[in-house]
Amino acid sequence: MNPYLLTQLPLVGGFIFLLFLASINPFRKEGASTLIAVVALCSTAAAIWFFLPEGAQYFGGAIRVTSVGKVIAYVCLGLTAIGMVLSEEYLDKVRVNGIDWRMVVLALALGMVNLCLANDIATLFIAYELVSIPSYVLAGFSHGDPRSNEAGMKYLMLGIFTSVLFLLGLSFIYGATGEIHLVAIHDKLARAVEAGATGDLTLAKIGLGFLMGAVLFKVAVAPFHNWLPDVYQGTNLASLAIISSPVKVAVFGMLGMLLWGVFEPLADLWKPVLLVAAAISAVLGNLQAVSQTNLKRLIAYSAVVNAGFILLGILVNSVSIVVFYLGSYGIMTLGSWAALMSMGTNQADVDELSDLAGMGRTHRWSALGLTVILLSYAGIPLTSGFAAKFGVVLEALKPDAAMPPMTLWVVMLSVCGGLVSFYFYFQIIRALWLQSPAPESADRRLGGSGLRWNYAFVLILSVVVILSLGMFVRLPGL
Amino acid sequence: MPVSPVVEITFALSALVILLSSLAVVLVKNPVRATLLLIVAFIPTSLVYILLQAAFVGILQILVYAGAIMMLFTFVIMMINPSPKDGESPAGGSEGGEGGFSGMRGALIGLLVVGALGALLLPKVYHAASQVSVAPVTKPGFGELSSISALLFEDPANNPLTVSFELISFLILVGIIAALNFSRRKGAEARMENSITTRPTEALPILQREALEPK
Amino acid sequence: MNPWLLLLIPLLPGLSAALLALLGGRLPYNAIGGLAAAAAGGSFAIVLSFCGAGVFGAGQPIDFDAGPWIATQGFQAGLHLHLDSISLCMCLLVTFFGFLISVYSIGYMRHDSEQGRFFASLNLFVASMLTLVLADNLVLIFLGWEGVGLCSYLLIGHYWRQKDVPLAAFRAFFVNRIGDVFFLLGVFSMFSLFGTVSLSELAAHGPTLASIHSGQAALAAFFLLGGAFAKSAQAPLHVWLADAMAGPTPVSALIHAATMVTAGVYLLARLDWLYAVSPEARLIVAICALVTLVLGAVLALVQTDIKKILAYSTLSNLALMFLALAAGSTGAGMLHLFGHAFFKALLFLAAGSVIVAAHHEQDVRNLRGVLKKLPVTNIAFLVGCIGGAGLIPYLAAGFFSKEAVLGAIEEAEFSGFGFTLSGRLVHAIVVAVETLSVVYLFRLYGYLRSDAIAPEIPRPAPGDHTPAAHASHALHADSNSDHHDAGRHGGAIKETSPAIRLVLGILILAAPVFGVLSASRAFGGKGFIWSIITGGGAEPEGVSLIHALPFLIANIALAGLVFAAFSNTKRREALLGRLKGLKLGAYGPLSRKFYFDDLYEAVIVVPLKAAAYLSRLILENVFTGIITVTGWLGLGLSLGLRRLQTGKVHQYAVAVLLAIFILAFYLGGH
Amino acid sequence: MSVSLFNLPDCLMLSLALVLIGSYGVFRRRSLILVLLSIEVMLNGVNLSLISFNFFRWGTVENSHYLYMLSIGVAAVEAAVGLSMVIVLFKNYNDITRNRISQLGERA
Repeated sequence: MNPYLLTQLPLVGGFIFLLFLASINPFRKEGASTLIAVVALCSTAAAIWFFLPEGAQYFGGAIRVTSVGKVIAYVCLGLTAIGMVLSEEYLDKVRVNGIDWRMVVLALALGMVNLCLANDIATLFIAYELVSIPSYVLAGFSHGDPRSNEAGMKYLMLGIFTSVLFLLGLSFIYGATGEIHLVAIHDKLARAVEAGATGDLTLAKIGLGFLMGAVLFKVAVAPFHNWLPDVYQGTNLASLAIISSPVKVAVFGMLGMLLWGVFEPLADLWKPVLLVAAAISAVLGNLQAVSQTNLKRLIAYSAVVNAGFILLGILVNSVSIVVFYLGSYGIMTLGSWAALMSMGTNQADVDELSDLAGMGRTHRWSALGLTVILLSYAGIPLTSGFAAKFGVVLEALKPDAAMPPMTLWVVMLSVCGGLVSFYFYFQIIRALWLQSPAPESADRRLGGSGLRWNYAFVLILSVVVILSLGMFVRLPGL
Repeated sequence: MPVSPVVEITFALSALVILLSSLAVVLVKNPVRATLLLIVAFIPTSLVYILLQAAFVGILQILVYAGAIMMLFTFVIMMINPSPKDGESPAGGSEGGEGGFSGMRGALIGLLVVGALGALLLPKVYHAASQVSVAPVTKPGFGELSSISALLFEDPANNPLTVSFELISFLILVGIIAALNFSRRKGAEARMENSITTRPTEALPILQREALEPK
Repeated sequence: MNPWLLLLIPLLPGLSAALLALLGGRLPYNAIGGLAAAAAGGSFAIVLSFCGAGVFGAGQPIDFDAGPWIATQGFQAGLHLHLDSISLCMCLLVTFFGFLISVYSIGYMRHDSEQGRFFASLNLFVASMLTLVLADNLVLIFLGWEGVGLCSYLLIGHYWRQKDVPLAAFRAFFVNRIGDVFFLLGVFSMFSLFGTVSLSELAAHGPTLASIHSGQAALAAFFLLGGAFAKSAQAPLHVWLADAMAGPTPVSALIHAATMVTAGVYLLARLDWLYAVSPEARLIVAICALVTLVLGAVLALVQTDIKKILAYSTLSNLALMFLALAAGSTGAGMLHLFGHAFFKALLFLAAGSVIVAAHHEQDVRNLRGVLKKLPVTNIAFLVGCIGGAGLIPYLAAGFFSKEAVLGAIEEAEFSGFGFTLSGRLVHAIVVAVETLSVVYLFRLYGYLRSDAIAPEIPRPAPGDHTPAAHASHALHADSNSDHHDAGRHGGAIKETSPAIRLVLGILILAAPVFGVLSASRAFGGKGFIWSIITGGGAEPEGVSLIHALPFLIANIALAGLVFAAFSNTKRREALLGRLKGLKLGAYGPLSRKFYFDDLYEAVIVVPLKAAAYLSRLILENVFTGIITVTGWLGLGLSLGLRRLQTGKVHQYAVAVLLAIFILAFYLGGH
Repeated sequence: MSVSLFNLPDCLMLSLALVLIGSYGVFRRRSLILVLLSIEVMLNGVNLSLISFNFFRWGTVENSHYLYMLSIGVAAVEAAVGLSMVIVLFKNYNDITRNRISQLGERA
């Protein structure tokens, strides 16, 4: 059997198993389906580890296994599994059908794995769509909730609007090179740049513009980020955990691999684009977040800021830094959702900043975990957030990094933006620890002060990962 | 290889029809009519595909696109809006009192943006494409069913399309699950009574008002 | 021996400290103290197990290198522990006293409300001190150095609810920070000069290099000296030690008498080769130590707070150690360090027993005759006083060590900056001052054994935290009494906890053991400890028993006289009346601690306060204004920019399309 | 070269024009169904460019043809998901204009 299909088998099998499970009526399915999904995700990762040698190609070159792709696939699968654990009780609480939800997430995971390993335009496109469309579905999953309706619809509208442009970009690139294998496209482009073939090159560049624009939209970098806060605000937390963490990691991984693996001959062109996008992200994300009081929107803006940093990391072509950043960012995000989930009650999630007031007393451990995570977001030393940002900045400022001329200013802008971001992260910390809860919300919280195991697990995991990555990992260049 | 004038004229006419009916799709008020106009645009498109030696694609365009997907649209529009009245219908046309791009001002802004973008990009693309434009060289049997079927079905264990089709099958499954999930009325009704995930705040004035009003 | 065990020595108390800090509030009291004592005891056991490993004397040192800690291209500082004869002795000392005093504290702190914090800090202190002692490089030493400073601060401030205590803690911390800056500068200059901070490498290659660059070496030596002086409370930086007595008494015994304050001495002992090549540094050490010696002894004479008398005596004894080091005799300095630890810890612990028994009264005038009711404490105090005064050889822990120091000083010559200080002169001064130590110690003992029991010992009601109680204590001149938990005992004066008595008993026995072990050859001893410390180095000639006898007899007589004078109320009143006529104590330099505090007030505190006031003015009126305006601008900008998020999906679509098309246009245009 | 209509640049112009027309529809249509329909117009243009590239320039393998198949598959799924969301909106609010999905956002 083709070893590549072997890696798809757990996800496919899990999907089908869940499908059967859904039809068995008298059965408590929440825990079982979580278990199945987690096992499927983990065994996919194991299968990738065992069966896919590096550099192997499958299906006539449609799939090419690279070390970067594998690492990003592991990160994505791991984050998805954690998100799955996180959803265990919450979905019940928001009355979402858990099995449906998990099937969608498994399909999404399938898309992510293939996105990381795709090597031709067709596979890339389909995998990209298999990451995108389930995301829209997840965003709108709580279909009785007006906000979720809006988030799903908005995400879907803008998403398919840009994925059409994505396809347009692919079409132009295909038209300019005539190749569908990404490696071959890279070679063609390199030859075209050498030969100075203007017509083809122009077409390829325009195609690259559409392609990049669509992907930058998907990762919500600044001028393309306007959908993100709205979608975050409307989506339920479990779906958000998937959308905001593994999906983002996968698409960022794809962006990096595309830019450096395929469009590397055009690097002089797209480097300034990334730089400008990073700069705008730093400015706009931070400034829009400063006066924000809605927690999900706040974290959305911080996602924009972090996306800017990741772009800088991609720009310097440091795989280790980018993977480190993505991993730590993913786990941080999951941890923050876990904290918010554990603080909510059966009636309502925590939503506004003021809802967090006094949580340091009523939900001590969640608040503590959230504090560590926020410190990491803010980039306080000893946390992985700091290590990642510091690593990116160091790499970008290396004299031999071949960066565009304005890099120094952008880096300074990003760092200053980091200072601004202290303000809103510490607003949250202040609300947690220093404010007393409003009287009517105090009795609202009396019920749920125990920390469920899955939230506790994810919180502890993320705090441990944050601190251990922050303290013990030595990145090259640090 | 000079292009035969029949081909040219067919192409020109088809392009005209495509453009006009597409424009009509985005302009007419009646949604059913817009859907039908899109189908009208698809027929000359498939004609162009046939000119481009993609007969199979042209057939797919009619069968799948016009026949199935557009039916989906028509069906939904019919279901939602059995008696369309312009301006008032929920599925209605392009006019509206909401701020932003509505009314004349909206039309102007939209035209300006689209026009500017077209003016920016179209000449560039045209120029670049004409630089690389050569007379088409196609292999014998290009676009014919036998050739495509060879491409699609040859050596499935090693065919580049295997993965794509695996993935698209899952995509369709996701679509089905989503549709199933969204159609669960029970959940939807239960949730409408006390909105659970998020509390309505002042950000949603319209919703609050409507939630209070009996329908 | 397994070198890994070395790591366990500081780790054990460190882990226990972490555990106590986390769980301190939840554990029952005996578990807290028991854990702390067990950790220190475990450490002690490990150290004991190393005694048989042939490290002593000129034996082979044991190294444990846990890999790099801070490593850059040019700079290496490893987690490298090094156990040689001196550090083994220090470890023994630290863990032995750490263990005993932890046990003692179980009795002493029984009624405290913050035991968790106390024992956590105590264990952390032991861990830091052991790190300091075992570290092979200056950076790791600095870690321990900061750690002990921090714990000292925490423990001095233990009774933070009392009025002057936070200030005292802060003062200790501040002076130590000054020293730390010097220490760091010293480390930097050592690194720039020698290219390494590893003590063993420095000792191997240092001397030759240092003799070439003697100027730079002297500079490094000066800087390190600053650090050592602050930690060991030597002359210009000594002001914190007396205030540090605000902490609980076991802390004073462990930190401010037996171990931490000797860190400076230890540091200089480790770097003795550096001072061997810079006579200027040695001269400065000698002068400062001499000043401290006199200062401490004289101030101890007039103090009335039982702990402060002992604190000034500590000052004086530390100076003695520094003098020995300045004289070039590391062995004598270290020997006195150990001897001092034994008798001073005993004295402090006995004083602690007195204080607990007397319901946290610390003024000796109010403690008259207390010892009569406390038999064990009485013996302990007597043995301690004899040890401190060096009265009876073999019995007194301090006799032979002082003898060694005096011998070393007599042979030495201090010169530098074109100035020479004769060893004999210094010797004479030291001998004179040492007689003072007899006086102040037996004055104290006299008070405590006085014929009449003072009626003034307060017996506040249980749970007394009223201002009235504070006021009654404030009557006694700068009393930093431990009356935080006063009054829980109630009733008459009697021996308190069995833990306290046990520890006192052990130390009473330990003092003569040390006395015998340290006996020099001239007195028929083997010089056992001396040979361990110096690795079999030549013992100084020292006076023989015959020569010392007149002095001894004179000292004993003096002690008897002083005791007789102070233990009898009539005689004491008469003597004090006569002294009062001289107006020495009331207004003179003595009551103002030789104006050191005033000097610091004028030179450091006032300008700092002025600068702070000025900065506050500027900050409040200018910078705050700027910051406020910037904040408003930022918020305004943010509110404005947030309006971009209209929530309208078609506007988003326009924005996205515009951005993507512009991107495509830009890319296509090149 | 004689003036000819049926060539690569013209086909590309046609397809880009369709993309722009479709995006105009996305901006302007109030009904979400019609927005989805406008996106189909755009997709139609993109498909046209795919096929014409294949024919005019790389006429040896029908790569675009299966890309087209994939793309209409994706279009079908997108339409299904989008329309089912529209139906949810309609069931919940009896309203499928874009007002319905313009409520979240900053009301600073």
